Amino acid sequence: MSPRRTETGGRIDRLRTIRFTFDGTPYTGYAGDTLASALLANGVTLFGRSFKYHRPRGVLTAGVEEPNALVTVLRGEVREPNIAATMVEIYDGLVAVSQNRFPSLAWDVNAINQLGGKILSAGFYYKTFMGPVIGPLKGTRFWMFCEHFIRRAAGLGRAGTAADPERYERMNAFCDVLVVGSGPAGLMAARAAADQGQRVILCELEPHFGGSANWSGETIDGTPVADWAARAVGQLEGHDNVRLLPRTTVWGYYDGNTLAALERVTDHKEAPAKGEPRHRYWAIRAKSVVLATGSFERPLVFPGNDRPCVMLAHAAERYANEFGVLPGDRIALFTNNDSAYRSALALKSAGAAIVAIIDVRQDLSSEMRKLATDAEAEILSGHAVVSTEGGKALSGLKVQRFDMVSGALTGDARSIHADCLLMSGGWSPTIHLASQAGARAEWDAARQAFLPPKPTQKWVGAGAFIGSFSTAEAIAEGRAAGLSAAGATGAPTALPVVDAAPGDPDPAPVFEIKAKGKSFVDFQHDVTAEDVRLAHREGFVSVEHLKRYTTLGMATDQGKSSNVPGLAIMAEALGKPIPEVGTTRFRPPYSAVSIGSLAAERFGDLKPERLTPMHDWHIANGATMYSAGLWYRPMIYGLAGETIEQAYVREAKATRDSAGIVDVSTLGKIAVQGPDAAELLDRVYTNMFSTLAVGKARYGLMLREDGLAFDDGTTWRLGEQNFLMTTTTANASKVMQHLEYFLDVIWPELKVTVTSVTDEWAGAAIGGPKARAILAACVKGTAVDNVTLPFMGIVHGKIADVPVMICRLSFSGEMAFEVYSGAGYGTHVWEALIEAGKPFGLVTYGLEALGTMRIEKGHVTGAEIDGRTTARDLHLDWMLSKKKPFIGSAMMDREGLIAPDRLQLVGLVSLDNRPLNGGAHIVEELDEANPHGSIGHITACCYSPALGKHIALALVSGGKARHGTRAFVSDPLRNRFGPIEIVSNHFYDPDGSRMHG
Amino acid sequence: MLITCPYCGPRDVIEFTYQGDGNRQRPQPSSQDLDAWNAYVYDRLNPAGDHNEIWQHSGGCRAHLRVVRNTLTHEISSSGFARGDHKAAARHKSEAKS
Amino acid sequence: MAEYSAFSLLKNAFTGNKDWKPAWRKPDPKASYDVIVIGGGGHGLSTAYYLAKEHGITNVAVLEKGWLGSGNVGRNTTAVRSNYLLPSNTRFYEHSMKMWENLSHDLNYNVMFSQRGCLNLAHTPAQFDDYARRGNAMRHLGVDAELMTVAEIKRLVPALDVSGSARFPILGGLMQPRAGSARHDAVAWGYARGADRRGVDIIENCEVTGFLRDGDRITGVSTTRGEIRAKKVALAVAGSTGRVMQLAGIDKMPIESHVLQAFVTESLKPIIDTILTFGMGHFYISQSDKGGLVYGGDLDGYNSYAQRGSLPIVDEVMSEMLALFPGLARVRMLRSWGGVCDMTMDGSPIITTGPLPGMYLNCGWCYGGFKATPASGWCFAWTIAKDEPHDFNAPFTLDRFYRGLVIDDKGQGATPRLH
Amino acid sequence: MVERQSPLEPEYYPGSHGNFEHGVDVILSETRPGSILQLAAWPGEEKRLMSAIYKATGLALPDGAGGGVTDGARSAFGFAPGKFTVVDEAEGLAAAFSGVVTPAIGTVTDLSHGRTAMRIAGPKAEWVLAKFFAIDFALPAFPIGAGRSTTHHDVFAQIQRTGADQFDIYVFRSFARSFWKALCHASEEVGYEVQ
Repeated sequence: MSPRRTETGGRIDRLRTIRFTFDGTPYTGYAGDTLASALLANGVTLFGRSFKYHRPRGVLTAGVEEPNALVTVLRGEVREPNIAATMVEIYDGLVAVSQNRFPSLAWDVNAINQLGGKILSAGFYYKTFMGPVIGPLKGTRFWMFCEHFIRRAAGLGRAGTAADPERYERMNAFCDVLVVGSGPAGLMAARAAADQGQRVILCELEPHFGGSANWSGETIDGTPVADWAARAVGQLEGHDNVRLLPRTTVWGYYDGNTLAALERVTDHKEAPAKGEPRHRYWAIRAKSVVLATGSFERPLVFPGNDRPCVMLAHAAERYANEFGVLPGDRIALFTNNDSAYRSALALKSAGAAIVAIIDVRQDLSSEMRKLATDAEAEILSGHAVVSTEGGKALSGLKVQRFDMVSGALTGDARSIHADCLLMSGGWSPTIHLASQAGARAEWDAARQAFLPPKPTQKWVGAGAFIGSFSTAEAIAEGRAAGLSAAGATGAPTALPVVDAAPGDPDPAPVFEIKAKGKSFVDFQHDVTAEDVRLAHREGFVSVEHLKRYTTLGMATDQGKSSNVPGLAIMAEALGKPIPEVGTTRFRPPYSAVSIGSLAAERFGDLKPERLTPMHDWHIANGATMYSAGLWYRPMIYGLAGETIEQAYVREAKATRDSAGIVDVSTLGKIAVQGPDAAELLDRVYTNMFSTLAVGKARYGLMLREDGLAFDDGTTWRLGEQNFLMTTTTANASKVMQHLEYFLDVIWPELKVTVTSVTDEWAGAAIGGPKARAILAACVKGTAVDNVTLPFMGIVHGKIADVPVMICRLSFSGEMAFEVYSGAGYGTHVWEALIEAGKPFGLVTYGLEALGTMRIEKGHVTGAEIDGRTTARDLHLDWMLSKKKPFIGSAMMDREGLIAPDRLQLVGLVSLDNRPLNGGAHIVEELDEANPHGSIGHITACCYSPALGKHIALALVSGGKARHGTRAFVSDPLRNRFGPIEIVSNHFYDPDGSRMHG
Repeated sequence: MLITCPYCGPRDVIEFTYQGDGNRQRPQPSSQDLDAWNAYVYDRLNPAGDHNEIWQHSGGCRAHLRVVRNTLTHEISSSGFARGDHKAAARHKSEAKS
Repeated sequence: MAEYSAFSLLKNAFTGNKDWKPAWRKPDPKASYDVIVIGGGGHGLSTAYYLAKEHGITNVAVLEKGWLGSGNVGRNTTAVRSNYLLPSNTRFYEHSMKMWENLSHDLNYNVMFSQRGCLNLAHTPAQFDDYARRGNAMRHLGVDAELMTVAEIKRLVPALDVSGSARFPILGGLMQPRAGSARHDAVAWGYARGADRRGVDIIENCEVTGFLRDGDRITGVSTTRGEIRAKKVALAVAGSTGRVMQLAGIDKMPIESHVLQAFVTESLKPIIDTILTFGMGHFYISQSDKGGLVYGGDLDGYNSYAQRGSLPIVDEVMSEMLALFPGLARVRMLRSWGGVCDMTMDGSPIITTGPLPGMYLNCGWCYGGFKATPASGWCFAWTIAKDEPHDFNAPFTLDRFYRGLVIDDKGQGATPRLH
Repeated sequence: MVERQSPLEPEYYPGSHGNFEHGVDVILSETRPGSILQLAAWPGEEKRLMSAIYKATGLALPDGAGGGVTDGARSAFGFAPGKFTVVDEAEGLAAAFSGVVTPAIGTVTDLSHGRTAMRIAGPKAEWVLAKFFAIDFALPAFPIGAGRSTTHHDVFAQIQRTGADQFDIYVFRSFARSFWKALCHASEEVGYEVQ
């Protein structure tokens, strides 16, 4: 049997043996064990190494605040580093390994850092590693050389790179009362609120509800408190209006009483069920909250307090009572308060020998003396521990007489033989969530602890959380808090009677024993009492400076047990009371949260895919897709063996020679309807729309309020009060919001509805010399000749029995038409057009060919309307109506927006017949070695099949005046330099004869 | 943070888009007072305390709300439809007709 | 005061570290100074340092309302880079970069500036062109920039998902090799120590409650530690600019105060050796020397002075993080915090004389102020000493918005939450 | 009559999926209504629009934000101030409103193709939907017939409760396949059947 397992006791299931490994060694434990309890039961004392000095460390706590016993849990290739062994429930096949050690936990070469202790004091990095001021190691070189080794030595566990195969999920929850913590206070609160008919959620971060009831050994109404708690949980389970969430850490208290919680759904299982998430992230909107989060026991600061087998007193009590594990055979306790006496008695009852209770207080109550006697422990009152002995386990300790007021140690040191030392430095209420909720904690001199502030959001506190450390108080306050959170005032009722060990909740104000040797305040980060005093000497005296200079409280445990001792030592150095040093404001998360859980359902699915109605057709017909925002659009329909350039050149050329068709369903489409629709359009577009005839379309330009170009597109007048606005794909939602803002906030008097109908319509643009003939071959119910369907005209008809709307407009510069049909008919119409086009050599084309043809035409897109250009810069000033004000009209003529040296749209022709690159710059004089003197840049480029040249659009300073001049493309990033000619952006068919027909 | 939409009820802030300072006054569309336009486009009240601001319930009913929210505590003391601001509506109306 | 060096560390180790002196004095305020700098953050402290060092103006007080460095200098994600698009920004930030490269020596304080590079990932051809434009713009101003291929990126950051099956596959990236990160607190402390050694009074827990005026002219400040007069009063209170300007009677500025959150994971063995940004969202990440992944994303998106973040941004940032690094799902976020940013209407800062006589204004750092710390202080000190801007900060005026001379690197217009 | 193409089709797998061995707790389906209309009233004209809806469909909308009603074949609910979604199994509902909703009352916008309707029904319907949307699906907060406008990141959704444990979800057609996949994925945990 395991060397430290008791014969009976605990809530482990001794009939179910669990097999696991730690650092490759197989062990067994029982169902219900944590990794820490199971390893302790197996006699393991060495759990980890500290961050800086790599000192050997055991397990300090039994819970979430554990700073020392951090492990990596492996599931195949998938690694989970930095998990407290106290929070890992063992399961068959669990593989855990220690971390931050080389080559092994027992023999760690970096333990040599301990020898440099005095040099590696707080802040030492800031004072050295700067290197020489001259020579090859000047600047940052020497530091970066040193840093390379520092980085490798630092760091705790190793993260994996294999993608986590498990899933994470979010759950949005709403409740009347959220109860955080399920100790006696939380259970009472949940029951009181549930009895009022409230929707209640009860969260408990441990696997079992009950909190201290699981291990305190007290009785309530004559039954063991653990049984009382189990019964209370059973009653709650019977309520429909109560949700019980075990293994659920409430880690964030956000605005509007929104709380974030992490439920560890399957970490304790060998494998999840089908579809079961590993972690569930609860976003809980609670009308009110009961905080019953308990408190943390604090360590005492004395030399050697970090040695393995030095543990918090209540942790040992938990291991004994909850897990049937004794952390030692010969146990000594060191305390400044009464709670350790109960722990002593519990350990005695569980079978350990209590060799001594060392209490810094000279005067002890008769109750405490009686408890010590019951535990058969020697009392050393007015004493303190001044050192500990041993290596990877404790072998003994030394004590001296101690004067609590002066801190003086006197008399000879006496050795005590013990294999476990328990310490209790008083208790700190777990006020993190209350602090996150927005207020500052208040110091209570009697409790020597920070108590929660007055609520700034809707919460009430109960039990140890508000400094009421007894179970009787917790029960009374819990019930009251539950009622108050429910907005009820319950009738007075008889509360359960608690039989508990006596004890004064107030500790002696002793935090540190000053003796020779390293006394640790922050165990994981190896911050010693001397480091705190060094920070004081160097002026880092405010609590935040203390934290930042020494790294106190910055480790994975976030200083849950070390913050108050650290502050106390600083306060003493300053000669000021603790609250004047300051109080740390806690921020989320309360304890570390898996990033997977926060990404939740978006892990592996960051953004939805937006698909056009013809998407599947494109895929089936060889399109290479291109991601455009959330949309997917065909880039090319490549033939076997074609390069991208060959494909788009072929597609563009075929379009200009015969006809091409492209999916334009992604264009933003907004229905603008109502009596004032035309008025609205006149105000938002720079040009006039009220004059547009029904059945006609017009190209429009919008500016932002600041006078810069915003978006462009055609708008179709389908009826007197009914317009269909199109926007660019990228700006569709921005334009929609823009219109809604003006209608709702600025011009509420306008009777206009705007509705996104992007998804209602499938759009196919068909262009080229044969386009009209193709339409004529398949459109029924309307003619498509020049009279019936002139440039910018709209007709309604049918294609393959489906109603369509056709507008004759052109982006490619060819005779072209946009054919719109209901999205559900999109593929049907598309296929009919393809079929009709077969005799005419119709090709499908993608964005690359579309881009090529628009460059040839000199049309602008988002690359030119980039938020920094004006209508004039883009030669669209002909669209700026002088007859009416419009959005941006008052601001567009400010000095900076009309300066002659602004970047203006031009065309470029490559003179060396080599391809140009997007993002290349333009210079007047070429200097390849030392590029300088940029006068602009290329926004879009292509090989133009129509011109037989490499061309580009560019924004060039004072560009219009440079037409016909030569310059150079300067692209040092891609080492592409060469001559170009600056020309008009209208390369192809500048008078538009092709599209006008 | 929860914002109470007068139509949809209290909703998570994730459903809303912030549109900033609700005190800004847009000049009359035909105004040539560049200072007034500059003030409207660029200058913002930025108080530490209660702030009158415009939010759009873009992930819900898409209405714009006028919300008074404390920038130190994020507490919201009032919210209502932005278009309920009838004075502003009347002013623009009269101009639209002139 | 003793020089910091390996030797002094060793010497002090032998005397039990008893002889270290405070890094800066804790003086009481004098009745008057030549210059008062309001704001004991990075920019205020560096301003004071360069006033003393470059201009010989040492009768200077830095007033800090809380503890030194309690603002954004200690709340940022420590990136230092000069990879801007527009020349006004690039020139200024490159000046800063050059100062960073020698800052530890200049201050005799190791600010741990490590030039591990900054890589902007591109996910679409259009974005790649944008980065090429930016990188070429930098190269034409003598700033380092390189395009990286996917294979090179994979070699640099093996943990990154570079597969074509990613929702937004990585097509390449723009790297500035000289960019890097530094130890943020050390920058504040190093400047404080340097300024203090040159005679500057650094006065903590001294909140400005009003301005002393002679007509329009600012002649000093009233504070929680009494009235203090000065010939010149300089504001370097980014994050609180709205509040302090209100004390001077100016309640409208082209600035909104927004919260930006930052996050750090538990300490890990080295896994990311550069600064990385995601192109299809708003996410950036690096790894500190201690091993924590330091990362952040977009603004919370509404006015706030609260230094507390909202949940949706937390979720968004983590989602984007895992889109790049699906292996980090089991790594845990340890800490989050918020800083209050002055968001201007074009995303660029303001360093200028005025707007009132006797006043000098340094603000509007959006969320890029940390990297500017040396150049901001250097330029502001110049502006204060000479009553005119240096060429580097001449474009960063207050009236540029009204004149149509915005410096809008993102092209978002007057929408501060989008910069 | 040409049949409309469903955007879900390549991802629509009738049958039981996920953890169904332990029971099927939700049923997912695409309802494919013939008509989906959006009706908007000018301020002050809401009542007249509601009676127009009654006249055209026989559906009597209750007062109040988000109020709605369904008779199985036809459904209507408010989703924004003065705005209503009206759905009919049959095509051509828009025609029924022409002349009924005059320009003096408001506007009618046909979204029959632009929105895709999915139904989730079963004892775990609330649980699955709560994975996506930050709204309270509990019956007292979200009564039968009522409608809600909400969003899951980029996917805007209108949701109507059409039964004690049944919800109809309307999303933009272009997002429908992505959302459907996510909905199926989220339903695996409870076991689901596609009908």
